[in-house]
Amino acid sequence: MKFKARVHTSLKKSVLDPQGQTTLHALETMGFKEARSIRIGKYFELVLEAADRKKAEESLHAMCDKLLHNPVIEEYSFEIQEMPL
Amino acid sequence: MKFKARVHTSLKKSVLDPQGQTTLHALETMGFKEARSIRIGKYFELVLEAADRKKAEESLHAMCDKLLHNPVIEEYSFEIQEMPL
Amino acid sequence: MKAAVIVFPGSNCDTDCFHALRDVMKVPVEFVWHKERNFPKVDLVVIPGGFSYGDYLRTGAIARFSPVMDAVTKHAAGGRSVVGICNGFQILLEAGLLPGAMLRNKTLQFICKHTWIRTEENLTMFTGKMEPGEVLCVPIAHGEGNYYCDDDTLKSLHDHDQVVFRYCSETGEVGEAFNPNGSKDHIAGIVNAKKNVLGMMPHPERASEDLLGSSDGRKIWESLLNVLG
Amino acid sequence: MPTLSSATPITPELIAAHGITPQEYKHICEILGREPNITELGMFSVMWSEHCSYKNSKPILKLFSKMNSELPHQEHLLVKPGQENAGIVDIGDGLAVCFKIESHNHPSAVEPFQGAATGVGGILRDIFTMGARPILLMNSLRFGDLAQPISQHLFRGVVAGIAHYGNCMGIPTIGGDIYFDASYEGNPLVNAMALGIIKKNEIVRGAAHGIGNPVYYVGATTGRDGLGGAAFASRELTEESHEDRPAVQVGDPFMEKLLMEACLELLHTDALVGMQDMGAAGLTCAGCETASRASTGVEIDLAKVPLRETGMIPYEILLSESQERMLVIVKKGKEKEVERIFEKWDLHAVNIGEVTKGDKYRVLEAGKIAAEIPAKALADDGPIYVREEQKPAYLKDAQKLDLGIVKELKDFTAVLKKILSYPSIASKAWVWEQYDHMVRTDTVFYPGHDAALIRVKGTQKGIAVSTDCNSLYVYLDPFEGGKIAVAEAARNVVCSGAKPVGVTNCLNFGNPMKPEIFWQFHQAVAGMIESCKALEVPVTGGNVSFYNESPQGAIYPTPTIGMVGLLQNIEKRVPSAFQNQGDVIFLAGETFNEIGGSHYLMIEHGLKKGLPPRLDLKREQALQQFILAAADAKKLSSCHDLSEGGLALALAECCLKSTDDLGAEVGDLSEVREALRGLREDALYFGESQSRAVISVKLQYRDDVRKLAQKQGIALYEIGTVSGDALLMEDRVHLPVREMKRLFDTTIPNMMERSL
Ligand SMILES: Nc1ncnc2c1ncn2[C@@H]1O[C@H](COP(=O)(O)OP(=O)(O)O)[C@@H](O)[C@H]1O
Ligand SMILES: [Mg+2]
Repeated sequence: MKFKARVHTSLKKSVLDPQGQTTLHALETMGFKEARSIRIGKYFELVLEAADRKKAEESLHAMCDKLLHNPVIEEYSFEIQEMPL
Repeated sequence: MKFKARVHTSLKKSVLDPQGQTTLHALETMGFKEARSIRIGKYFELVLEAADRKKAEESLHAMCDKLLHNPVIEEYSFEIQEMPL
Repeated sequence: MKAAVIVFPGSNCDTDCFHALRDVMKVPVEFVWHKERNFPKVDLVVIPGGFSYGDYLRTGAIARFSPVMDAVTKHAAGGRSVVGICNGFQILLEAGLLPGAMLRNKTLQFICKHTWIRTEENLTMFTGKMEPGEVLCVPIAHGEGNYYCDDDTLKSLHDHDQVVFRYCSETGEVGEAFNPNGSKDHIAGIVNAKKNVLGMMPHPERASEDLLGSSDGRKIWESLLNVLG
Repeated sequence: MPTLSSATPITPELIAAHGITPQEYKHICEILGREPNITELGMFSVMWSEHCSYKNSKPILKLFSKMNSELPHQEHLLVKPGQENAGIVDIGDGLAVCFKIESHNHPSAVEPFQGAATGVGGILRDIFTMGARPILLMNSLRFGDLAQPISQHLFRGVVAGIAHYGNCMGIPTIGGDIYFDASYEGNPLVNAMALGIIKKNEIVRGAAHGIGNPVYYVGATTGRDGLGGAAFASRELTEESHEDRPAVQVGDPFMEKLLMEACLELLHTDALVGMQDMGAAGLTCAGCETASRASTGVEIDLAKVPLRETGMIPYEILLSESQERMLVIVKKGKEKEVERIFEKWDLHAVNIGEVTKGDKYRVLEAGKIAAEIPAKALADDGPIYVREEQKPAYLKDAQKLDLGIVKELKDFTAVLKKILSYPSIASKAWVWEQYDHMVRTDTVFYPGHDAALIRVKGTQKGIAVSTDCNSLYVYLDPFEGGKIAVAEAARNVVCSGAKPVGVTNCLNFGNPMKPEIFWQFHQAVAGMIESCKALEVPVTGGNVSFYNESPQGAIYPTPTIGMVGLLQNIEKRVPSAFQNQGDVIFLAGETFNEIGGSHYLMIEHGLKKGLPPRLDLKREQALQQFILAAADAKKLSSCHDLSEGGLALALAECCLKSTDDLGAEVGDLSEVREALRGLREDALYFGESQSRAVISVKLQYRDDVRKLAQKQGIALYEIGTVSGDALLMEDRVHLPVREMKRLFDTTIPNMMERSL
């Protein structure tokens, strides 16, 4: 079966996000006074093959732990969806 | 009212994603043969103030159009959620 | 010829461009801070390389909203010349003064080294001093110089002789092996349709003195001097 | 760390958890005349940590100052070690150079990218804090065996992190040194060096002079990053270190670029009194050091400090090691001028306090006193320990090398090929192509030369820099190894035609509480001093990094040297590689039967043993004098020193780094061979005898150069000519330059391609 996953990684709450800060400041300067905060992370769209949903999830956790996110400063989450054949 | 938005930007289908390709290749080398494709984009967690949901959405579209995404190569989408007081 | 070098927060080739113009080419030049809405009338505006706004979000994405960019746009609309180098090129793309966009280098790494570029079009004010097909040795230093545009845009660039520089071998051969960043059609520099705005990834200001290993970049300044006096 | 509040009572456990001994605690009580509160305890613990107080190294470091004071030309050393954030040396024409090297080993082990990036950020702040504009960066790196995935991961991350920070700042990273060795597994070394240029009369002090002058906080907001980082750097890496992870700091080079430009712009006002970066121990350190240097007091109010996180208590604010922050002391009445400059650069400058009468560092929290400590006591009166020393037992066996069992191999071409593709030797272009090494348009010699060379615009001068340390030598013989580290770094600089003017050093060692480690430390420093004295180069400053140990044991002792040289006329620079077909090749210096501690012995025979080569400082001095004289007379086409890999590798490098793939024909080494009876062939080709260089000269200068050598009493052997497109050495080595290049250039990229 094929699954489509959307993985998000973002900096842990306590970790400084210079990029987010600078972007927020830019939005403010451009007149978007309504923006209160921004944190910027990565977004992965993955397609993977797995026997079932559980296997797919296991596999994703492993990928995230080993490669897609940096556990020292980031956290991750994902949503998974079976793909129509 | 405060809203929390999750904005995703990703490269258009027609645009080659060197980072995604390299990541896929790395996953394969690491033994994750089940991964079929990866596209990498950005993920923004935004908090913004707006009179109502509609205003918040308008405001987000404007931010995305003007700054957060580059329409030449990227597309964007967002989900929005009212924040409890 | 009189020149201005725009300084954004995070620009870091501003003083290099200033030095190449003033001390090497003896061109009167001044810095213009990005918050200025106007600048004195000059013939050439240089948007230098660096990491404006830290390259955060996307290269050039935030700088293009600086107040000075309106004046740059007006300057360009008046037919006067603009050169965007590296981050300057990226800013011009984000501002829509040149077509296309930048992606990360195919190696995913920052690359700093000398490259060879071939003059594809010598009928511009930036390249008049070069022979057609002349090969120049000019360094690059960027993490996102992988130029992208869609196929229609590419065709139009070619149809209107807007592709000015392409990466090549020392002998002028163009091909994958000589393209450091994966740019579309090996593009290293383009001009706008009116041919008064040049964007290029290689740094001519780093190749303006023999002491630094190459002075091929001078040809761009000399071409401009030739036209603008 | 358990959750703390300002009311947490002080218990013996808490004191111990802060790394403070009962005796030290007693001393603290005496200083205060009472018991400290938790905030004060935290402040003492970071200021009295090894990292900030040098409590275990001070008695040894004093030897540098003593040596300095015995050198001629004292007047050139404008800022001495221990005085300020970085040392300063006069280079004439009203200019001076300000430079320093610092380690970020432990943070890089935990998070290589950010650890290395913030290391670069920190060393740059030390330079512009002095009012100098940074003009170059160098880095000295050590990793475990590069075949190990973990080493690749660290290597990749560290290099990318250095590139990220330096490139964004627009300061060229122009060189450094990298070795891979199993002793660094689990404990990589990341030493970053920066050099800035300054007008002699514009030096800024990190001192809070002038009672009533306001104290400004500028730059990034304060978060909980790096809490206890100074203490962190002062412990061994254990499995639990990974638990320290929330302490990781993220660097913001863009913020630092703004800070740097703003601070340097401040120099040109008359509003500036003093500046101090907030690095290790953050606001605690900056406050007490500025007060201590000026013999004043400083009072700040934490309520005014811009915070990034909510609920931070004084303890956390004072100990935070958030990056990209500065403390600026301003002339009273000039506040507007200062604020205007910071505003221009979109920086938030906050008046958080003032310089006060007396000698106290007083910290208020919304009007209430949160801490009050005599500034000098906190900054300078930390405990000092004279540690026990003992010659390590391993030396006896390690130094023993029976040359009889080292078989001489037949095929030297194969040996050379193996050496060329050994990661520590092979080209590091994979690294320095990721660094912007050209920005500022001053770089004249790119990485890959013996020393990197920068011109100084507006003058004829050039500044040459090299970092170096062969730690295997230091391991096998700390004294001789320390001597060689300095001499070799100086030789590198001299080969480019520049005269050494100052040394900075980063002393990376294991746990100083172990008498064997402390012995290594003392010996190495003593050796360094021998060389500095003989070569007449002052030590301008440096940094000590102890506790570089992993569960497998201590790293090789690594006293990294950052050598700075001055070239009065850049036109007299000498490149490392061959320049012209037909040039005569000379070997300068004597070759001995020295293969102990050599890379040849390690790579070919798998032995890390023996006594490293002996360094005769008289000979070294003479060689350096000779090279400088020949360079000054413009007689040299190229000059390259001999180090790892010996004569064969030096010649190979002269060929493969030449622009046109120049070869060399070295037909007859018998003159060298005959100079020492019983010289082994492998020692002749691959031995690492000191005080040698390969030079090439135009035919017409052959006799001039001979005369110059004679004058210095240097043995000079004509060994061949630059010719063809292969390296030929008698009938033993035959390698096309292209083939050498392939091996040299592809080793590291190939190894790194396999990982992400
Ligand atoms: N190995 C050394 N040799 C000479 N001076 C040293 C050495 N280590 C530290 N120092 C000097 O001690 C002083 C304090 O250094 P350090 O605490 O690293 O400064 P900072 O607080 O800026 O990090 C500096 O002047 C430094 O040059
Ligand atoms: Mg400091």
